[in-house]
Amino acid sequence: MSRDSTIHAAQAINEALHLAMAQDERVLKFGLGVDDPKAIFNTTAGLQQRFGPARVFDTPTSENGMTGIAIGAALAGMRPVMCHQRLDFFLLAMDQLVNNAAKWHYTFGRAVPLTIRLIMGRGWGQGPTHSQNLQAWFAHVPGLKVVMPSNAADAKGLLLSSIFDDDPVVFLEHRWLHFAQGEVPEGDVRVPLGRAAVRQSGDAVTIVAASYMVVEALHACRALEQIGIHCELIDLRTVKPIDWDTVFASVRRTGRLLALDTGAATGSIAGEIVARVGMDCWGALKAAPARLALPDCPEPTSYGLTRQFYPGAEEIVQCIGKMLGLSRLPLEFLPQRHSHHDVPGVWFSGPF
Amino acid sequence: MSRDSTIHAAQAINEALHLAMAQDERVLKFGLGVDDPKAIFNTTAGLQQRFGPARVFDTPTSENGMTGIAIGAALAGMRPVMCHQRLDFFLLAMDQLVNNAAKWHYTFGRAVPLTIRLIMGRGWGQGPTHSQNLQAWFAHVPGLKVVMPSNAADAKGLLLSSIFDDDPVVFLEHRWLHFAQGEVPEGDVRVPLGRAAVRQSGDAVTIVAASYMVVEALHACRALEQIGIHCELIDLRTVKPIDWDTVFASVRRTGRLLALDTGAATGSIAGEIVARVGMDCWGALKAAPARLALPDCPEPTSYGLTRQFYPGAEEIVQCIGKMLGLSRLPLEFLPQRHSHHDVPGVWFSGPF
Amino acid sequence: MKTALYRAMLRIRMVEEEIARRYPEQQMRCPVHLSIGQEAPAAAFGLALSADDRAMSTHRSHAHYLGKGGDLEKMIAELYGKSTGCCGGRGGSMHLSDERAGFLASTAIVGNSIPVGVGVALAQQLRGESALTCVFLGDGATEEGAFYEAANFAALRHLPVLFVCENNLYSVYSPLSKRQPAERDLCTLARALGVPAEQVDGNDAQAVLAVAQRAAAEIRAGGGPRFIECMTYRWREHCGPHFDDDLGYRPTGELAAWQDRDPLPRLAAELALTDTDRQAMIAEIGAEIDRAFELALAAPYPDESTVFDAIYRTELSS
Amino acid sequence: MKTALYRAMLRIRMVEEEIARRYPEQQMRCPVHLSIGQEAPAAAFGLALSADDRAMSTHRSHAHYLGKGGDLEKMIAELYGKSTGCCGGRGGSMHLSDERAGFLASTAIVGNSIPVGVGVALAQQLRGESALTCVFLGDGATEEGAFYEAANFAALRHLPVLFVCENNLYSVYSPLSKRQPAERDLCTLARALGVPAEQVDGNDAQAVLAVAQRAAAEIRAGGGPRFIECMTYRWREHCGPHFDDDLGYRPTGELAAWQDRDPLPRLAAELALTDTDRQAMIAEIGAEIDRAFELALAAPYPDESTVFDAIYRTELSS
Ligand SMILES: Cc1ncc(C[n+]2csc(CCOP(=O)(O)OP(=O)(O)O)c2C)c(N)n1
Ligand SMILES: Cc1ncc(C[n+]2csc(CCOP(=O)(O)OP(=O)(O)O)c2C)c(N)n1
Ligand SMILES: [Mg+2]
Ligand SMILES: [Mg+2]
Repeated sequence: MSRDSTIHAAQAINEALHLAMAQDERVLKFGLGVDDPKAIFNTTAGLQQRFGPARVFDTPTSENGMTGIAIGAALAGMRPVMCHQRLDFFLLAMDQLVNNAAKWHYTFGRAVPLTIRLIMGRGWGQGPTHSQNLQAWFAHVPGLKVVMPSNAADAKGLLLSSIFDDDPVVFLEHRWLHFAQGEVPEGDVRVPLGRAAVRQSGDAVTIVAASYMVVEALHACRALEQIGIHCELIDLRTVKPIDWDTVFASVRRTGRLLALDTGAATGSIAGEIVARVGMDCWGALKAAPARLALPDCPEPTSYGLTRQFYPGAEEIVQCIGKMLGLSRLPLEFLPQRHSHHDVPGVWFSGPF
Repeated sequence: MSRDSTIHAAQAINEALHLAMAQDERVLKFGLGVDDPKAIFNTTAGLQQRFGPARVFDTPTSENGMTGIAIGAALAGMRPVMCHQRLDFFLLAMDQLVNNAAKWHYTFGRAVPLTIRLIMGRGWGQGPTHSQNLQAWFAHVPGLKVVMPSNAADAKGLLLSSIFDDDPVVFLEHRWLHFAQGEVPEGDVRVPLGRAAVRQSGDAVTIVAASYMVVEALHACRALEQIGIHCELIDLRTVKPIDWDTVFASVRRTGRLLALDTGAATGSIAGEIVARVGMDCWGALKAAPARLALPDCPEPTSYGLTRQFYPGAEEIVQCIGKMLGLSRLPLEFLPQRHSHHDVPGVWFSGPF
Repeated sequence: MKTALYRAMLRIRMVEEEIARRYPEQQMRCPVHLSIGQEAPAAAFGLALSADDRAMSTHRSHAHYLGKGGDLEKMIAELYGKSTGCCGGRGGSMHLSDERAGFLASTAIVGNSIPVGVGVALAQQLRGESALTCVFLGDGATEEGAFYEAANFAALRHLPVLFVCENNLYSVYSPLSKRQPAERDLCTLARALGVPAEQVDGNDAQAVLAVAQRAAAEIRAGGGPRFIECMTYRWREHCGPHFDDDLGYRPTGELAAWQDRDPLPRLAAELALTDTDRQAMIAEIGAEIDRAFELALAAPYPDESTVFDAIYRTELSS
Repeated sequence: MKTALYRAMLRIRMVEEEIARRYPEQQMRCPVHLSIGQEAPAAAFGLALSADDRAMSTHRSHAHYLGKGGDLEKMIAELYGKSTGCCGGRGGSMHLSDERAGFLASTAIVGNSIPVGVGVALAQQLRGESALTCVFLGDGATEEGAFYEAANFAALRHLPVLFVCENNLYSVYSPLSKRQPAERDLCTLARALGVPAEQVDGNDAQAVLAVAQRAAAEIRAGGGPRFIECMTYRWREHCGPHFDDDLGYRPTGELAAWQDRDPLPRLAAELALTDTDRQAMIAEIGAEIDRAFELALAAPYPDESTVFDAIYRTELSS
């Protein structure tokens, strides 16, 4: 059963789940709606039909309890893959995640091979409690691994690695990336956890990003190339633990840093990148490091209030222009937006 | 009813609660054990006797539900002051704190005058789930105010300000600071939120700290003074929002920064300080900024494993020595420890 | 009162139908959860409550907001994200509020407005008010620990809380059978928690009103909390304007059977409302709705320069 | 079996008494929660469970660990924070584990081991094992939403879980009356959740054993979860080695009344154990305990250089 070499990230995730479940019968998949007609934005399609309701099942609306149950199943030898349609719902389960999952191996010496997929909403009026990007929280907790794919191939390859990793992994899926198309290898092709990818090589500035900000950064990099500015773009992929070697090596060459984040600026992972680079690459820095992240503000629902809420390619170009003292910014080379600011594409018509 | 001018922070907190409740009948005090014989390490002593069981009461072991109830009471015009004997227990209530309390005013335009006192454990085998210092989490959330007193007078003055502030305040009490003695003014003397205090003036290095790290930093500063090194010590007091003016002004004079934290290093508030200083005071920095925080590791219980777990005055002196290239460190001027490393003083004999 | 009951239901229905009709125009750019088919509880409890009483609700709250007397124009404007919305556009459909009407708020996290409502009731009790707080919730929300913890505290303190559970048999696409054991009876559960409970046909508006009035009176008389389970059914998709029975998550015929039990014609018949009466109401309400949409469409978005305002009530100078 | 029951209780009592005696030496530097007075459930359920069964417990878990067959020497060493402890000193008294004995873990956050135990039972069911998971909890833990959510899921999926609630009437210093409504009956609540439930005199070891055996058999026969409430009483302070009745949080005479209902002499009488039998047991157990303390005291602390090891099972090269 072969398919196009280019697929959506949602389909890539689905493929990873099928592969993992076929390969290892200890893999379980549960969460609200995994077996419903919408199949978690199509990422869980066909799983229950193929692997049966014992291994693939819907759950009560009990985020905290179900997380504890997943931990118990993991301790007893299963490899549960939970999911939540919005990260925000998972705030109910912080006790289980932090007090149990994250600390279990350190305390008891027993593995918790658990993967928790969290979808982070954006746009179409997701508003204050359906759009939070709290990766900084998870990255602050010793004992967790935190993964943030930026494209279809990584979505698949990193999810496979997460599922077969023996530690609790928080796997963060940016909703807009579900629609990202890309070449995705067939079969069990894994992308290792803990290793960043250099998406663009360059010598002008090191841009460190993860998840959806990689897409915006790529646009910015391409526009800057048109005027001869070559940035190095590092896609962290795993934000806990961070691949410092790759980050530091790049900054030591470029001498400049711009860190990007989809979360609120204060206390963000981008801030941690700036801090570590400031401390560990001090001698190499030629200019003040910079950060672009979300405002320290709850996300409003209104279309009219969100137009400038998210920094994107344009702001990246501006920031780098400032850092390099560019007299003119290649904004005209940025891709034209054909859709409203609050949707990933013209074809998106809500409501979720 | 006069008392000694010098009292413990626990007593200062108690005094603040008495004053607030006497002054404003909308102030409520509830939480597990507020009316029990131990009175939350004596901080709630006498409140129920004086203000009655309607306003001062014990609760079921239902952290999430009771936080929502506190929010509702606050919305309906009360000023609830909740408390939890360990911050770790409050992980159960992140949905209420983050999805409701923090966002309510922004979304609905209605005030949530709620104070949540969280006690952070340390020592005597508190172990992985009774010792977490998660201030970085709270500081990352738009809409919250986060306060961390470092001494008895501030414990009182900041708590009064928190209670009478109209926003949700997370008030973090380091367990060891309950025993800190200091001059505390009588009466309703408030310390404003959002303003840092300069504890020591100096020109060599700016040390930024909060809560218990201020105590360790003071020891370090005094030892360094013995060899003519004068550090500027900034006690943040409020870690969300941060008083950047004070921090930046100091770094612009000293050109050097050491940020301290009682939480895990990665993603810490100390990291945010380093990042912001790196970005905003770039031109003023004469040396790589530095950070001292806890290891990115769950806290083990064993006495034998915790001896080196916490950085303190000695590590601060070492770090500053390195930053300044000192040939000799004034370690002999640090106060001698007369008690075990896991207790705040010789008189402490467990078990909680 | 009974005509008012009918009128309230009709108004909710007509508002929701108009939202559904206009939603595909893509001007209401936020998730919407409609209550078409389950209007009776909102209308009946809205009537049974007095102006002083408070209410809290969920993601599916248009009906509760309107039933409690929330301002229609402000609600529609909120759905359009306009500055004239009840939350100035910041909340959208899942965050409604009309203080004046006593409709405190709806929130978008399942179960998390329940303890908040109980906290409001605590304040009411402490102040010695005779008012109560009505907490609307779905069957799915009863699976959240937040419900359990809040109900326990309400029972412990005999708080003036009226829990109104609209059991529409589904949480998104998930039937009760996937979420709760077969023998589960929510009223028995509430009673075991210490909250006297009663089940009522949620599509029988008069029955709901009677239960609502009795429960409210008992609570006002100091009887402590009550739990009312209203059996009802959502006609359209969980989120969005369309019918979605083609998806096959509900048994064939189930929707039709419930549509036969439409609360509106039933009450109209019981009240022997004439067609003329009904047409007059429809015309009147229709005009009100048209005007609300016109105003909403014409209103400006909030000024973008205000987006970071009011994160706090009291800014800290820094 | 019945002598074994007595012996198990006696052993728990003697271990706890020895911990209490030695605690003031300040060598066990972690919070300890003793089960003196409430040994019967731990001993009886420990005996009723088979080696394959799993158990999870709480902050107050010494008794459960021992009852399930956990290694005494490793437990004492753990309390002393030594490298030979069951968690290598990392966990302390509130985090015990002996995999070999099927005692999976105890945790220090009230209620949070309950869903974990239910998850273990889910794995057992999925693998078609006949084993069950026993989840010990306190009366306070029933106030946590985690209990409710876990019990709902256990009932929904008919999981092989045995919930054992030791109702000792207090959570720290708080009596039930401050936490749960007066009419609360935990068994009724469990049943309303879909979990068949039974209350038993938790100081009548034989009665507890009978209930435990029956419940375990029913679960193994595919009967789904069971909830057993054991009424019992903690003699000493909530946390620490001392008596604390002087604090006045419990009515005068309550402790004495429960001490009169000491499960040990009661069972000794029922079994007509002779003094010689008892003295022999005491001598034997005493020697075992002495040795466990000696070994623990003599053992080294864990090597400080290992403190950052094993945060992950699989380190990521970076
Ligand atoms: C904590 C949480 N989990 C999941 C969701 C997603 N969600 C939104 S509405 C809903 C259905 C809830 O069902 P019910 O309470 O019966 O209300 P109904 O939609 O039927 O009115 C769910 C699961 C959410 N908003 N919050
Ligand atoms: C979530 C949480 N809240 C509070 C505490 C503090 N605490 C430790 S033990 C305990 C008592 C729990 O009572 P119960 O479940 O009846 O157990 P018992 O101590 O009576 O055996 C409490 C409140 C905690 N550890 N975790
Ligand atoms: Mg429903
Ligand atoms: Mg108890």
